[in-house]
Amino acid sequence: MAQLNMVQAINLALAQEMERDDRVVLLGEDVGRDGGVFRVTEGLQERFGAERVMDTPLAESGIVGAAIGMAAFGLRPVAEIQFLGFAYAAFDQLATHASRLRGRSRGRFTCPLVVRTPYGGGIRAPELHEESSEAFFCHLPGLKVVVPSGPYSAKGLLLAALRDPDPVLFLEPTRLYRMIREEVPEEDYTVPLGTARVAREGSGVTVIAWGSMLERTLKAAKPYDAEIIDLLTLNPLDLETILSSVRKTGRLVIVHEAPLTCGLGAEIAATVAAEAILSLRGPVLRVAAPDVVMPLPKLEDAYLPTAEQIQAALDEVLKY
Amino acid sequence: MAQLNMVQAINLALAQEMERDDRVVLLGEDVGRDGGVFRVTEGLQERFGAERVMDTPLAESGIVGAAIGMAAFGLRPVAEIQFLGFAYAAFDQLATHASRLRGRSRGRFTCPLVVRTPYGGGIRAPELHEESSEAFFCHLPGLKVVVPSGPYSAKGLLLAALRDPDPVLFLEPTRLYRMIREEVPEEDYTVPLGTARVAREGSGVTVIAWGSMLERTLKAAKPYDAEIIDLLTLNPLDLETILSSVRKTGRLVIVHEAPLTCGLGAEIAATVAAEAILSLRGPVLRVAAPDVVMPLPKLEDAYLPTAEQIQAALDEVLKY
Amino acid sequence: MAEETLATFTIRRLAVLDEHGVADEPLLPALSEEELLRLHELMVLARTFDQRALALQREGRLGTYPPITGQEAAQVGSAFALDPTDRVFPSFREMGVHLTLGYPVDRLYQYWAGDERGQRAPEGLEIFPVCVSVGSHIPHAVGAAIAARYRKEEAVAVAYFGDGATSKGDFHEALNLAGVFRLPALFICQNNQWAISVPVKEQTAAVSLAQKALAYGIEGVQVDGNDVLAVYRATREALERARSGGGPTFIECLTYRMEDHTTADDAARYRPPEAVEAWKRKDPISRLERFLTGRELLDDGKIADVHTQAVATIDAAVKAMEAIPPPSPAEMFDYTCANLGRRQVAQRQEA
Amino acid sequence: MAEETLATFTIRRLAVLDEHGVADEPLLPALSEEELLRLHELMVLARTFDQRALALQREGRLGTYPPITGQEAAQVGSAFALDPTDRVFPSFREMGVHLTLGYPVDRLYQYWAGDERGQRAPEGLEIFPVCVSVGSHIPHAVGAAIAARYRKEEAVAVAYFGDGATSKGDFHEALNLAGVFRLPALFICQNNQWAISVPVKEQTAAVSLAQKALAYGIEGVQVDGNDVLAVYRATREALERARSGGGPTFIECLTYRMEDHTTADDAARYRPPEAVEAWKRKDPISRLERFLTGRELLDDGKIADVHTQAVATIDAAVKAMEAIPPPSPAEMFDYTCANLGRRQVAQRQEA
Ligand SMILES: Cc1ncc(C[n+]2csc(CCOP(=O)(O)OP(=O)(O)O)c2C)c(N)n1
Ligand SMILES: Cc1ncc(C[n+]2csc(CCOP(=O)(O)OP(=O)(O)O)c2C)c(N)n1
Ligand SMILES: [Mg+2]
Ligand SMILES: [Mg+2]
Repeated sequence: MAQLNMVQAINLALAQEMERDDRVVLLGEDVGRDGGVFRVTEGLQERFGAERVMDTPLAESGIVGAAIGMAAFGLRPVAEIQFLGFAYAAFDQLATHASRLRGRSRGRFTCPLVVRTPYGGGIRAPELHEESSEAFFCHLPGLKVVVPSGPYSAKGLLLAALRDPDPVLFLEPTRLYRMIREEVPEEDYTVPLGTARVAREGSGVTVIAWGSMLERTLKAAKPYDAEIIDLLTLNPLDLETILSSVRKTGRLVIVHEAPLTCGLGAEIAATVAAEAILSLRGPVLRVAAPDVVMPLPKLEDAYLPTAEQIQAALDEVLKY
Repeated sequence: MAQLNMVQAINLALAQEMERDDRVVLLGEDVGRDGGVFRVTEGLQERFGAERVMDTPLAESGIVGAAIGMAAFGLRPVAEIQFLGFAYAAFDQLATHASRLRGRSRGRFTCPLVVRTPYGGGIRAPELHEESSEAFFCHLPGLKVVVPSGPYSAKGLLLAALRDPDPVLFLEPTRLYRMIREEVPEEDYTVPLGTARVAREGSGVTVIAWGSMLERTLKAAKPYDAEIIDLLTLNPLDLETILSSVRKTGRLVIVHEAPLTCGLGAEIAATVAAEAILSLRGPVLRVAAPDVVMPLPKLEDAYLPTAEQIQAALDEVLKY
Repeated sequence: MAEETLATFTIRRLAVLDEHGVADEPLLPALSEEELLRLHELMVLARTFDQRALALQREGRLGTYPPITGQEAAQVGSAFALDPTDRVFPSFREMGVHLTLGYPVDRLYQYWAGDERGQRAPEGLEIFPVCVSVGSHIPHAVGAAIAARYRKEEAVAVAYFGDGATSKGDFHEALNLAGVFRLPALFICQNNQWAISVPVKEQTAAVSLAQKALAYGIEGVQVDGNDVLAVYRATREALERARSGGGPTFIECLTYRMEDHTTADDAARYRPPEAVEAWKRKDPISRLERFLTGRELLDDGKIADVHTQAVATIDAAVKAMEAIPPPSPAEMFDYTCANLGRRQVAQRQEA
Repeated sequence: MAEETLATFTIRRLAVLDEHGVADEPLLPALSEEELLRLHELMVLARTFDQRALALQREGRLGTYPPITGQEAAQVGSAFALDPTDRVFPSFREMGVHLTLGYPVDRLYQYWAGDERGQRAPEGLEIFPVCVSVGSHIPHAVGAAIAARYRKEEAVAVAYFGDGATSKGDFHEALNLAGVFRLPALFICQNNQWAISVPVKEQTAAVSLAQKALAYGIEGVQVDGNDVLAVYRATREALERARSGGGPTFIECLTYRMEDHTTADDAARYRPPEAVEAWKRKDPISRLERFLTGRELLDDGKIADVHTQAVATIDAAVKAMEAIPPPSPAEMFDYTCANLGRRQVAQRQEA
């Protein structure tokens, strides 16, 4: 088993699935010759040819729209959007079409499409390169949203996404691309969609995070008896894992790097407030970015949730 | 004072503000010669000319994008998107630009823009004509989101929006356009943005709704001792009104016609779970559409929250 | 140096029949007598479908409906040229295309009655669901063409849309992609000269829509959209080009929307009746009838038979449509995705 | 009837100086000697700014940076033609435009160091913030032109963007709107032939970008983008057209990106060094220098002075930029909106 970083793990998953299934075709800006701006698709065009790893014009809506047509007619396209901030231009295609094609055609056409995109902050990049607007996409019935938290889950989730019969938005936490190395099996394995992972067991408080914030949460929560849930799939939520942990601990903190208001943390907190309220001993706290636009690098650290903020929230809920 | 329906109230607000402020310019598909597909802008092109009531080509992103440029250079544009379902194509302009221009230019350019659009279900219309995806837009710091619940609030909120220094998404509940008549003063008045209205006082349970669901909620909750909050502004939330009511009643039901998961109800419930948990006597319930796409007319009634569902939720929370 | 000409472009216009139904013989497409008569039957069927839909809507038996009357030649003529394996991406105003391709008539009505099940194309017909969101379906044709080429299938991907759709970003991104990849795709614009109340002159400053093809380095042509033979001919040519690796074509069918935009619209608010009157004289069905009568393929009696047959077909379809039991709420869930989340499963049970 | 020509279009290409700096005299724009020398100074300043930025980035004193080297003629030549009241909508690779218009040099660096405050244009300069999201700013120019016309202001709205941006839907929607309303707007494309790793030949099948104007019924022209006098001349013409009610123009400046896409890119991965070498011979600065030397307006000594002056300006700007205290977290809130919500007020206090 090799020690891989997340870029390598994703590259491996793509390569192996392309080998296994010739319906898998990649498309996007700079995914071919350049191997992607983060090198995630490096070497794949050489290996599989320009028909399977297609460099496209600069047109996010067109890329996702074309991928929908490909998916409906027998391919398994993987569309790369260069950064999540540029997926806003493809929002209409995702909301109006990818997530609805099965319904609109009453099952005659389906859309087994994966849209991959780097997301999240902490990389000191220009505007729109550090968005973490996952919540927009979790409000689209018919679209799955997935976020790996390390190389192992990246490979397994991506293989699951590539085999899912419906569209999946696969968000890759850019800050983690090369930060973590893990054992990643060469063999075929999937991490099932819709299932969260208990990253650390504990009994005093439940903490839920995903992507790059999981890493930060794990560090910040070290001194606490916290059960830490790595969400992995943001939509549909793994309600069982969440609720049973909260029922056990009676306390909940959610950590995300998106702005607080209407972030995914809201849905998790609301679900708990509806279904596990009697187990709660204190407030459900969300540690999130403030309700402002993600700033440029000079203020990035002031924006992203810090270990101290996570600890302050833990201290607060543990008072009850 | 005249008895007006909401279409007339909005038309009146537009006409009066155009009279008062020659920076106000309308643009959109069919807003001019045709007076809008719902007749909301009827007569305005005749009265104010084609320079101030501009029929545009069919291009939602272009319309909102152009309106941003107009707003930055001294106008107060009102862009109509024909139905909220077609605003997805303008999502990038709203998310990337309208809501960020002040920040990106550090205050040098601002974006006093109103985007008006009919929204919501219950009108037996084709696909994408009955979306209620308000939550997407509430997760955009820098953009205000407003929903009137009747002719009076429609006029007052629209005048407030037209005078706001920042962009406002003004969602018009289509089902109510001609359903309710109310006294609407001829005089100038505003209903302030960011302030909810207690539509009915009560003490047993707080119920929060907006737009077309308010009407349904008021009817359904008649037999209950419910305090009913008409949210009016969806972003920023009037936390004070919400929290002080919940602190009083100890119970909360939220009603919206958008799909449950990641709807705006989640943010309200989460806020209460964080800030008023100790006042809560029971679960916070959300009555919402299921997590599926808004269906065509034949299944519309099976999708939208019903009076019975609202009552069932009230009965449920009142058990505690 | 200096100022020089970088490139020169020409946009062609094609017509076969004049307004009196007289043909430019060398341009007549190779169609048998049966095929010519079939074109006529299909156009009559399309109009009969349409006028019945308007009547049904007035009686509350259909929902909002966008009539096609006046556009039968553009729709029937183009669809008649297609192979059954070709992939069709309609907008919402191409019922003549559906009918020509053999889409079940009752299902078409079922859709316009507000029931998604009407949009499930039968196996053997590669027709995407009607797209109400103007222009956003055009990129799907690009993807379908990529898939066809990749899988070495003969199919051409054909997107239909209106003049208004040409202003949308998705039109642009799609045609540009199709040009870059030289795809087997066909973009058929029904320029009916109106997008609700906006006339095409206010939709774009270009003197034709066909010239928009130049932006993408692809073939573009304008045809008389009320001339079914010209439409057929241009479509065939484009299909042959596509199938032989010559890349995509943009066809502008210049026609006219004879009715209101939809049953929710009142065109009298924004366009003078005279404009419509002038276009009545260019009616695509009478034009073909004059041609066929001139060739003695048709006479008044036969025309009456065609109408009777169309009415019978439509009567039967309406009856069949109205016999379909309403959808169950579980339907909403069953086609959201293959594997519902837990919450959705619970919601489905409650629905 | 029959097949006829509907319309014929021509796309022009304009050049004034050849590669040796020899001018096509009748095409020389009316520029004084001072102005010609000023063009040279500005181009040298732009390059000096750029090369320093690359050095600063390597030292970690700037963030990711997109170099402009090779594109100075296209940027300086066009911006030099503008009035200060004109409204400029830059993409992210037009620092030569900023410098020509007199944007404070330290603020430009400040922005690329990751500080939004660098994007607040000083009063008197109507320059929108740099737009990283490719092409999405083009509609803003349309709106600015509408506002100018409505308010009877003389200003022309000028959007800058790259070849890649022409594939975006927003480019299309914007140019079409500008055409329909015949707006005082100018669309200046820096066709540097690359969009990161994608060459312009794979960006579109059109043989020129200029011809995309035909889709909108507006004027389109290609200019030698490494010829500052041609760019200036074409821009002047377009501005005059705009100001006199003649509507918008699309100008394609054919140039070349001499460096990596940004400091985060490695162009060696996808393009051969020979291509870059060939373009070195077309360097816009040496070309103008040859022209000015030929006219005895410049000599080696004066060129050295210009460089010394540019370096001094840049030195001072870097110093000034690095003396700016870092932004406070409250900044994030203060420019989100004028009236913060309660929650934001609380968050601001905690930040
Ligand atoms: C993206 C989008 N915007 C607006 C609408 C509302 N609308 C429906 S049809 C239409 C006009 C379409 O014009 P055109 O493309 O010419 O097609 P036609 O109706 O003439 O067939 C409009 C504006 C829509 N359905 N989709
Ligand atoms: C909408 C969008 N998609 C993708 C990107 C990532 N990206 C940044 S620059 C660039 C290429 C731009 O090419 P071009 O328009 O030719 O401008 P140039 O970089 O050559 O100046 C890409 C793909 C982006 N910034 N915005
Ligand atoms: Mg039309
Ligand atoms: Mg470029």
